[in-house]
This record gives sequence, structure tokens and C-alpha cells, in this order.
Amino acid sequence: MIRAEVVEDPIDPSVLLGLVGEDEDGAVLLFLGVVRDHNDGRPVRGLRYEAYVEMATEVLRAIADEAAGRLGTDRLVVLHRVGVLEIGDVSVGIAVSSPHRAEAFEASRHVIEEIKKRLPVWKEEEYADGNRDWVAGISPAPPPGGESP
Amino acid sequence: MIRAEVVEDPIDPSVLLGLVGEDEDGAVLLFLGVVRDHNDGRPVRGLRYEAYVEMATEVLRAIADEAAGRLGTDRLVVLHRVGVLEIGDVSVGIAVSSPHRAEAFEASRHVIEEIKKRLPVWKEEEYADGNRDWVAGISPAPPPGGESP
Amino acid sequence: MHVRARFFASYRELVGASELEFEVPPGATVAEALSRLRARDGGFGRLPTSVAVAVNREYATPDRGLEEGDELALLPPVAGG
Amino acid sequence: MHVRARFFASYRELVGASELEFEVPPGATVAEALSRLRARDGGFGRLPTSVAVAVNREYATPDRGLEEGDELALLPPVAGG
Repeated sequence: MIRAEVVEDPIDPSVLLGLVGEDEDGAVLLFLGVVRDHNDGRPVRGLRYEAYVEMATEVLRAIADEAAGRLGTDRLVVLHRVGVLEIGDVSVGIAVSSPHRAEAFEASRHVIEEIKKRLPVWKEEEYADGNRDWVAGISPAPPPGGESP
Repeated sequence: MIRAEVVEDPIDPSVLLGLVGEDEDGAVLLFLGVVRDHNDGRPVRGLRYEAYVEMATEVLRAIADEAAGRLGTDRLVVLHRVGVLEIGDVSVGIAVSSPHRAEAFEASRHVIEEIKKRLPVWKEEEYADGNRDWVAGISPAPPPGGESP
Repeated sequence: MHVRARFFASYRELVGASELEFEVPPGATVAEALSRLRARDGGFGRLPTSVAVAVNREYATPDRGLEEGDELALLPPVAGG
Repeated sequence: MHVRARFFASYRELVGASELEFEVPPGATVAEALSRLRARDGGFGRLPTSVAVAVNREYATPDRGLEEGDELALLPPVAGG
């Protein structure tokens, strides 16, 4: 079962692992994006993720479906957290499983790379000196060819 | 702290995750090799890993050290289980963490690929029909250039 | 016709609003709607000349035509993950 | 001089032993020690002509020289992970 959700509650790695892994799967891969205490050399105290939730949910699902194609199974769960997070909190969790490992690595990597490029989510960092700033992000490209009227 | 061990007890993913992840790390990656219910099209009921334990411990440590070089941190744990395992049991667990994700993926992949090539461990499968057989493996190559007297 | 604009993160702070309903000529494109927005008083004029947009929750190019009731979202460079 | 051979997995089953202490001429190489082993009675003759070995827990080439008390392990193709 493919799951892709934008969530406000903490992400529990054990829950993610429990949602993947069938008897035919030989490889399970769990990626966790974690709030780290620095960015671009600046000490970070915490952060807040803002999302265009309705769209982010759809984009996350599209990314998950693409990745499941590479994975070759439907054992793929991706959660992205929004709201206020502290150092060490999980911001994104991706769990996949498949019969062979190459597909698991490829699918997991695809999900996180596409999240970075396309997911309408923004990060406001709070620094050790009390200042806040939006993290310079990546311009999301419109789909190839775009849509014309 | 780098840990590399050949173990007889079940591998607990939560324990592995608890051993990595420092405040400066933004990426955590957990790979689990799991006993699957088939191999080369044959239904598998269970299996047994035999190891040259003293050497496997040293090789696993060498692989971990190499991978930590790529990872850029010392947050790397790899456990390989030996003995009798059932479908769904974890045979190998690899947890790594690092400030950035690319290094985490690269290091994790290095560990599992090198295990497949070099770790003196053998797998005897028990099939659904009750037969047993040693899994055809990979000839471990001597180190480049070898050693001469 | 009316379209609804939505602003996020730094753009939301720039214009001081998260949502705005405004009027565009029938058949207006995304580019035309953006020009109208930039012409408004307040922080709207400081919106970047090149801005990523989504129409009805899908990324869209400037030549994309709008329809009555469309949701036009202005998206700063993304920073998820 | 004496060296200790160790056999694992399918090789262990082939020769019917997991360990064997045997004699080789002083200065013998891995290749020479393997020839001696293959000349023994029982399943030893069925050991493959090309076999991976480790000397004192490190992979070694056939021309590696042996010393008194070395541990020579015969390693079938590995299948960990």
C-alpha cells in the first residue's frame, strides 16, 4: 500500500517500518530527514515548515507513485512533517521494501530528491542568535512542456 | 562510534537507529536485509547462515571503516546475523547518519555491496519441499596485488 | 472573472496576506494575472519578476490560461525534506 | 612445519571436517599447501581447482608463503547479506 502524507504529528520510524516489508521482500530501506543544528555554517536552534498542504499532498503522492514504479512494489510510505520542529526531530520519513536492494535504494533516493525539487514546502529557520529567516530553496520547474490553454 | 559485529541474536532496527544520529546530522539511513520467501524462483522456508566468525568480524570492520570514510562521520553501525533465520528475520542491518544525504546513501550502499563480495558468510537455504542447498555465492577476490612472501 | 491567489512563506510575508480574490479579464493567462497583482498597492510590487506558480495545485507556465474560480498559488523556491 | 586448515560451508561438508592440522615443507606457498590437501584421501580430491583462501583471516593469493602455525581457510563463494 502506497502512502504519502503531509503530517503535523511527530514521525515514528517504527511505524514507518511496520508499514512495509512483505514475505517476498529481501530489502527494507528507511530514510529519515532530521533537523540538524546548523545550516550553511550558521547554528540553528529550531525551525518551522510551512506547506501548501493541499498541493503538497498531491505532489507527494505523485512522487511516491513514480518511485513505486522504480521500486517494482507498492511498499512505499513517505511522510513529510509541517509545523514547529526541534533539533533531532524527523522532518521526512521514507520507508520502502522490495525483493532486491538496488530498487529500494533507487526508489528511496528518487523520493527525497524530488521532494527537494518539487514539494511546495518552505522552511523558516530560527538561529542561535534569535533571528529567523526563510531558507533559500530551489525554484520548482513547471512540468516539461507546461500546459497551454 | 563505528560498530561492526557478527551476531547470533535477532537484530532490532530501533536499537540500530538509536546508535546513530548526532545533532549535526540531517540524514539517517537504515538498510535491512531480510530473509525472503523465495530465491531464484524457488520457495524458501528458512535458512541458516554460517560464518568464519573471526575473519568476518575483521572484514566487516574493514568495510565499515571504508564506508565511514565516504560517510564523513563515525555514525555507522553494521550487524550481520548468523545461525537459523526465518522468513522476515533481519539478516543484516546497517544504520548510518551524516550531515547530508548523499554521503549516507553512498556509505550504506558501499557496506551492503562489499558484504556481498567479501564477507566470509555462507547461506544454506531450506526449501518448501524440505531440500537444503548452499546458495551459489560470489568468489571473494584477494586484495589488489595480493601479498607475496 | 474572479481568481483566487494564494501566497506562501516569504511571499505571504511580502504581500501581508495569505489569500486574495481578484479580478482578471476573461481568458487571462497566468502572466497577465501576475501583472495585475504586481500593480497593486503594498508589497505586491516587490514580488519577483520570475515566480513559480501553480494553478489548481499543479505547476503551470506563464502562458497557461485561467478560468473563473481558478486557484493561482505563488510559490517561493521550495525547501522541503 | 605445521599449518592449520579450516573448511566452511560446502567445503566443510565435502571434506567431512571443519579443521585439520597438516604438514607442509618449510616455505611452502598457499598453492603448495592446497596441492597437499587435495592429495589426501576422502573428499579432499573433490575440492575445486580454484579456491579462495585466507591466511590468518586475510584473503591471500596462491603465491603467498606460509609460516609455522598459520591458519589457512578454504572459502567457498560467499553469500552474506
